[in-house]
Amino acid sequence: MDAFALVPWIVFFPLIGLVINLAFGRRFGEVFSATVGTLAVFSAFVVAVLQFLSLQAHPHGQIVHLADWINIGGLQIPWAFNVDTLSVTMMLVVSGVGTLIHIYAAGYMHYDVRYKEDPGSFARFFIYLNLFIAAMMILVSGNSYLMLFVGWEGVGLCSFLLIGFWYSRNPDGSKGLLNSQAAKKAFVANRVGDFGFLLAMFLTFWAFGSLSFDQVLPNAANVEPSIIIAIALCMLIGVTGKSAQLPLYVWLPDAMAGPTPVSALIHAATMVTAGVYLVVRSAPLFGAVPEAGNVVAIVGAVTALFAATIAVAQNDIKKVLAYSTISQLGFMVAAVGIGAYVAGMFHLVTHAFFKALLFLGSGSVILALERAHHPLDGHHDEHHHDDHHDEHHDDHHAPFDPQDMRNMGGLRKQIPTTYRVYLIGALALAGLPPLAGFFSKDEILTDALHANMLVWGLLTAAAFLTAFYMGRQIWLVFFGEPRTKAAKEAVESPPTILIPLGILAVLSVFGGLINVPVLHPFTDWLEHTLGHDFAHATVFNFGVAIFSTVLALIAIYISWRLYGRKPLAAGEVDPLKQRLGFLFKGMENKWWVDELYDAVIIQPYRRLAAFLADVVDWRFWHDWVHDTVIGRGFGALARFLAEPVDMGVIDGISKGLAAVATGLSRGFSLLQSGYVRNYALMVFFGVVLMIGYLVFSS
Amino acid sequence: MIPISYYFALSAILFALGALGVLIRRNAIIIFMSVELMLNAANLLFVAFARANEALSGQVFVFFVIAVAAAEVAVGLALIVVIFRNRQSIDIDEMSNLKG
Amino acid sequence: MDFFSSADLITALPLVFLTGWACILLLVAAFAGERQGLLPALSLAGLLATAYLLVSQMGVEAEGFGGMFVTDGFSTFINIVLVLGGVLSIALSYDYLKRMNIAKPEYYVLMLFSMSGMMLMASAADLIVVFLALELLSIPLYVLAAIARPDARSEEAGLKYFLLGAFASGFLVYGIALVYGAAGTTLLSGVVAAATAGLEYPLYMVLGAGLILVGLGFKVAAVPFHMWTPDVYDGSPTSVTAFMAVGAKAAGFAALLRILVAAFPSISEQITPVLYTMCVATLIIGNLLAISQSNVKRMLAYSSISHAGFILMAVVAYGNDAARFDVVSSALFYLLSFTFASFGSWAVVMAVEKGLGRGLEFKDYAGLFRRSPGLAIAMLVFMLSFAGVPPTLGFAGKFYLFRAVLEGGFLWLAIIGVVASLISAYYYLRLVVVMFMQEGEPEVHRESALMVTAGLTAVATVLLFIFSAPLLNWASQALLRIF
Amino acid sequence: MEFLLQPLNVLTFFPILGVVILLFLKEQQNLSRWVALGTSLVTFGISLWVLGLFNASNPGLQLDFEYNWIQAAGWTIKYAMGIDGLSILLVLLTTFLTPIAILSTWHSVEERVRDFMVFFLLLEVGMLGVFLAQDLFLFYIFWEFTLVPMYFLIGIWGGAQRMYAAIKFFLYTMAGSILMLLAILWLGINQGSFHLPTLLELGNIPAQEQFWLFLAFAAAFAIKVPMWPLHSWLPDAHVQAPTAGSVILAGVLLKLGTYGFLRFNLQLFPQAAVQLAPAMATLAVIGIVYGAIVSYSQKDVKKLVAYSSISHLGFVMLGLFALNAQGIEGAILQMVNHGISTGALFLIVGFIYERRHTRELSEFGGLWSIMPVYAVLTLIVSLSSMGLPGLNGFVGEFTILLGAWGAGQNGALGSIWFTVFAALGVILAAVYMLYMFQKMFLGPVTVKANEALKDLTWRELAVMIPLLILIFWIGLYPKPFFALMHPAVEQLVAMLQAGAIQ
Repeated sequence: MDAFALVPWIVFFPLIGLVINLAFGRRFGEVFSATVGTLAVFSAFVVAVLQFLSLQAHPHGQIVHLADWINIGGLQIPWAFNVDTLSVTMMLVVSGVGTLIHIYAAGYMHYDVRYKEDPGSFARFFIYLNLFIAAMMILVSGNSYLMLFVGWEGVGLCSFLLIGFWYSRNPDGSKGLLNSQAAKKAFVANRVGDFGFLLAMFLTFWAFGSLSFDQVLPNAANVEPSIIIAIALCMLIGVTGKSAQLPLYVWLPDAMAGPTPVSALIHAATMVTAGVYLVVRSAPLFGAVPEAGNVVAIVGAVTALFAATIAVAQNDIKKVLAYSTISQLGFMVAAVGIGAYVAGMFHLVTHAFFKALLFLGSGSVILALERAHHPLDGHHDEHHHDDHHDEHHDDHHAPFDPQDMRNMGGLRKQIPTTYRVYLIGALALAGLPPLAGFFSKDEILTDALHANMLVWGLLTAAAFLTAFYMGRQIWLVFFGEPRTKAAKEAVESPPTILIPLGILAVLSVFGGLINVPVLHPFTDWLEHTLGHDFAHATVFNFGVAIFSTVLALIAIYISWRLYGRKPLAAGEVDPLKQRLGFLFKGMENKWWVDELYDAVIIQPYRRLAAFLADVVDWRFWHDWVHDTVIGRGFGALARFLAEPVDMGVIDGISKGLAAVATGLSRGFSLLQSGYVRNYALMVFFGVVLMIGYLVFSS
Repeated sequence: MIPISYYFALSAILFALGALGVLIRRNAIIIFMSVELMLNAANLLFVAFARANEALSGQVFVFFVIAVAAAEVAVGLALIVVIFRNRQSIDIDEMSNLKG
Repeated sequence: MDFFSSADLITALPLVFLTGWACILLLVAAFAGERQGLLPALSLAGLLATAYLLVSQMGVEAEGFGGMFVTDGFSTFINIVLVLGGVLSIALSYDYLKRMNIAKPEYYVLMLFSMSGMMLMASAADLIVVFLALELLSIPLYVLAAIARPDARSEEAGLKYFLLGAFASGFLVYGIALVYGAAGTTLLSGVVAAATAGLEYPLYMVLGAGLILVGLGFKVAAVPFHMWTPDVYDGSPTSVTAFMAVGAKAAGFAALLRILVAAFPSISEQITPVLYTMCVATLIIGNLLAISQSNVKRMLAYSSISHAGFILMAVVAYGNDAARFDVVSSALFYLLSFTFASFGSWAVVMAVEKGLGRGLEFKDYAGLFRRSPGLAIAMLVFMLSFAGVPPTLGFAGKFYLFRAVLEGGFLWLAIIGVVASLISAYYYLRLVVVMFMQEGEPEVHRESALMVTAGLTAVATVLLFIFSAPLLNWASQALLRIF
Repeated sequence: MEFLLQPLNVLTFFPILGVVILLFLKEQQNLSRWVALGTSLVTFGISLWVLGLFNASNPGLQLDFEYNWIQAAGWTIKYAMGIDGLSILLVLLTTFLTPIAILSTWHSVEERVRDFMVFFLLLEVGMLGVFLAQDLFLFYIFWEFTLVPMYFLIGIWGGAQRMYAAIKFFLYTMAGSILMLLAILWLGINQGSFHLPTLLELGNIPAQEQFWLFLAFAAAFAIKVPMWPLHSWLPDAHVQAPTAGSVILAGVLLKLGTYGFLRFNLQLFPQAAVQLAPAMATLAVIGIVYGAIVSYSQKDVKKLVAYSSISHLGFVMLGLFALNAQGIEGAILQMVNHGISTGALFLIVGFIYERRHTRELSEFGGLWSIMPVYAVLTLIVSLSSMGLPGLNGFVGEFTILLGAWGAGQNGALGSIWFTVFAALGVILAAVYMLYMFQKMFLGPVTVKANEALKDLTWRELAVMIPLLILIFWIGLYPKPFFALMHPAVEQLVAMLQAGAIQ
């Protein structure tokens, strides 16, 4: 008896949670909302585990048909779930990490909603999170590209909602539009990617006659490679949007406007990896055309390095992590591009652990500072607190940015637990053995070395920078002396926050074991789905491992030289700035990509829209052509007709097609002068004309 | 015998004179007389054609036309008189209140 | 040789009866001037009797008076339309004249005489009879137009109509004389026979036909012979205008159709361009000028010019043998649809008119819907019918008309026609806008005859559209006798 | 009697009963509302009954009947009606939206309520007639007839520029339809019938004639749709019309145009349709992109929504002229979707307009915190309108684009670029919709007058909820909708393919 038939519940449970919270969340308070939300996800996790167990017995999984969806002639797309090792891996990651983050959020949002003066939003947050989990589950479990796309856009929507969660504020907490603009930016950038995905689906359908994985993927060999290349490249556009690769990555850093659990869940661990999942899922397509794979790999590798350079110079603790995420996603994309699907997935999983850990850790840090900066009432008396808080809010909140690392320093003493788990996450990200990141990253580098030296080079450089900026962050945040009062008084977070951190820390330490060299269980696991061609075990390469470890250590050493040996003092300029000069300026300003897009795309589009709407459509087409149609010509004709008879002036041709005809009409009216003799003259003219015609025509 | 076209030319001239009279004169009575001239031009034509076709009908028609003209005179003069009483003028150019 | 036989009289019985009745009423009017209600009642009775005679003549096809007079489906149709118009005119007149203080007994007698002329027009099969009929219908109209004397506008209207009418009939007579010269006869049957046999002076024939067109074009108010129309319509008492607008037009077109179809098919090549030039000019000028009117009466006057243009569209194709059937019947049908909407709209105008020449501006109609929804809705129906929007008789009329035009092969003319009807929709809608969408306090005279006329014609305009088959059938069977 | 008992006649003319009752009422406002609502609900019920009688597996006309109406002067004009897979959804849409629109007027129309309801019910008669008529003459009558009530709805109950808008609406639409009238006449004269099934049976209209006839019909329909560049009446009409008028205008009246293309242009002139498909698709795609760009720059919410209609209907047109099953079925579904989503958007605009008496985007901002329910509904509807998967708009757009792509690869369109540019419209839709949403609901509250706004009332929710249900239903399980139209569309596509071969 296997549990495959239960798979729709991974979507239904979060939806049920959503509905309950929608109906009762506000009424029954925070504990209720948080419990319902978390239980919903946890139930989904349980279902995912059941799937996992069932797969042990039937490793090839099953397609579970739920209902028909779109049926038009040859276009048959059902709501069907695909349970196989690949999708279950994603389910486990999403629901597992998701559950932890829900727990974390219960603690974190308790504070956040109060700092943002909107306690009623607590339930709303869990509604969104559950919606996200549902959409993400559809994404990973759907058996067709279209169903994947449903989830794909659904998570995009949730991302929009959650980035704009504090829609009336700026990222620094002040009132403003910036958060909502970041949300919009994310949605639109994703839509650009979706455009590519859509085209890919059209191509796929008309080439394969279906959009279901089980009908498309096995037939890749039967379709012309040029079409597959086109499909792959269009998909790549989608991937760059969702997984924040060049050139569409720009939304992800801004997405940090969302509450920190969101950054962890959506913008680090799960949603942004959807692009990687898509490529892995489409392995037979990408595998059939290595040219396309190369493009993917180069995009990934360049992104990895590019984002890493920016991460080096950021001062916002979450921005560093955001660029790091882009960079790590670059690793994964590069991996799947060169055909190292297992390595990519492996890194996806470990990254989910340690990056979630880092984000949540950063959230804990931020919260620690925030609570120190303007403490809520010690007894958690909400009402009392709110009054108190409101009064003093504006005057000492606005100028303080709890996310700026320059406001931190020396936190390891104030928040030791957070410090420890954060350090684990950082080292895992830096790729130091034997943490999870080491194994997965090493596998990618090893595969890259075999496949494409350029990719390997770029990734290695990126890995070097990764270790450097993580080192920099650790030194800046946790070492040295507190640079602000808030940092000095920082408060350790409550257990709801620390427990998930602890679990994630454990996973970040031991996560590497799932595909430990020699045994590589993960490779075998995925082989059931991907087949031997696309899931071959990578032989552990000591050379690569040692080289990258040494590089990471060197990078950490450099970071210590710069930031650790002589800690940054309050108000001091970043030491790297003097050394790198213009280069640093570029990194600090994100290479001016946002400005470039603004100048090249956004502003021109705005102007085009204004031009079309105002000038072309309204003033030209609506007013001029329609209301003045042939306009002046009509009027002129009227005047011409009027003048020989009467030199009178037509009272100005007023606006409007109507008025034009009126003008002409007035012209004729002047003929109607009231003089009998004029009328007779007209008759006479008519007669003369007619007789003239008749005589000459006869 | 005088060719028919001579009659036609004469009647056409008369007709044109009548028409021009209508166009040029301002006195209602003279205009009206000009109209009579036009009718008489037609009468001339009727008679001439009757003669040319050696049929009597054309000559009969003339009587019809004359009778109708007389009826018109009766009504027309009555109208003119009424208007003259009212305005002390029968200059038709003064009657241009209705226009547009 | 008898001048005429009793058979001739029977052929012309309705006409003879009506004329005789008019003569009797003239005497009654002379002696019973005090009793105002008497004459309209007697006139109505006479018209109803005429209507009865006409109905009993349906299906009869005969000629009399040596071929100068014809009774056929065509004439019967036109005559019934005319009598219908006469009945409506008298119904509209009674209260109106009293209200305007211009009730005069001779009014009704003149109307009946004019109607005799109109009916004669429809039956005339000889050019001289056409001339006589034209004068018979016109001369009473001249008087009617001026009947509100000493009102200056009415007098002016009468004199203008008279002078220009006389001027135009000068052309008509001259044209008849030319045709007579060419064909040696004025009988339509004789003209067509002569044309078939070959003419000595074909130019006379063509010129004559052209001049006849001028005379009739004047009556139906075709451009450029239309210029009297707005002034006369405007200056005359509205009840006269209503009578004139339908009666004179119907009679004029009756004669035009009969003469063209029966006598001049052979010169259609020369005449058709004249016709379509006139037609296009009429459509354009009528519609364009209607747009700029601020006076409803004048707007309706111009609109009636444009409708003359529409009917001319049908006439244009008269030379096409295949289409001739539809030419005649579609013109008749259009006339009928025009009759209903025209009388109805004049009834509304009269209900809103404050005094002679006052209360006719668009702004006087503001808020009519609020004040008197029935009248406003009736007016809406008429405007839609004029504009040719379903579900009104006007739409059926246009539909049939355009079909005749297309059958005749004049696609371009049909396109001009539809564009013209589009332009016309604009000014009709303007009135609707004023009535329904602007605020105002119009003065409404709810005289029962007006209300009933407006209501009945409105209902008829819609219902006769929905059940238009019998009407269409009738129109299509109203065959014109071809010699 | 037999005539009156025909289901389709009952359906079409039932609202007349309400009109008659209303005419006997005086100034009893509430009673007028209830009578109108009741009538429209019963009409909806009748349409469900018709749905029950409808056999979805039959591709042909059903419940059809014909009477000789005007058989005179060489005409045979039939009173013929029928329903098939192409029209049934639109009929249901009409009867569904009318009560909703009436309900939405409860407090927004306070003047001359009775007259408003009379015109509204008459409008419903006209719209149903258009969808059901199977004789060109009858069709034309209903077609023109719909103008009149709408003209009054705009002209009497509209905004400041209402008279201008009303006249423009009327004349613009009439301008197109008179050309169609000539084409109808041409068919009547040359084919000897106005009866659509008879005409279809006869077929054999020469290609050259088909071309011109197609254009003449297209003139009427393209204005109604409206296709770029004939859309200039739309912003005026929408902005000036009262809310319920806009709902019906966007929801149903614009569909008359697309339906006309489907029913007449594609069926009667298949060769011309194949020949002109790229041209029509070009206009459609320009409309998609143009409408989307122009929407983005609007300052008035209602105008923004109005322009978005141009974009959406561009999709419908593209789908129709893909001339394959996916495209056409998507287009039909998208007609319904647009009716629901845009109808809902206009309602939403109406709600805020009733409260604030302005529609300027700059007057809003941060409404989410003040009117959360309203905000959520708006969000859902906006997402549906921009085609978020799982909601109705996506199913339509996706199938249309998929069909158009197929037609581009090996079908009537001949180029995939149509689809590529049309798909760009999907991005742009997100841009203007989110722009609107952001301006209205996100950010801090900037205008004092907004702070006291009340969230939606129960009545307003009752108006929106049926629409929301459909938004989700069609998005998640459109199968029943496709099932209704599928056989008819298959038949049509087969006919078009035959036409293309000739």
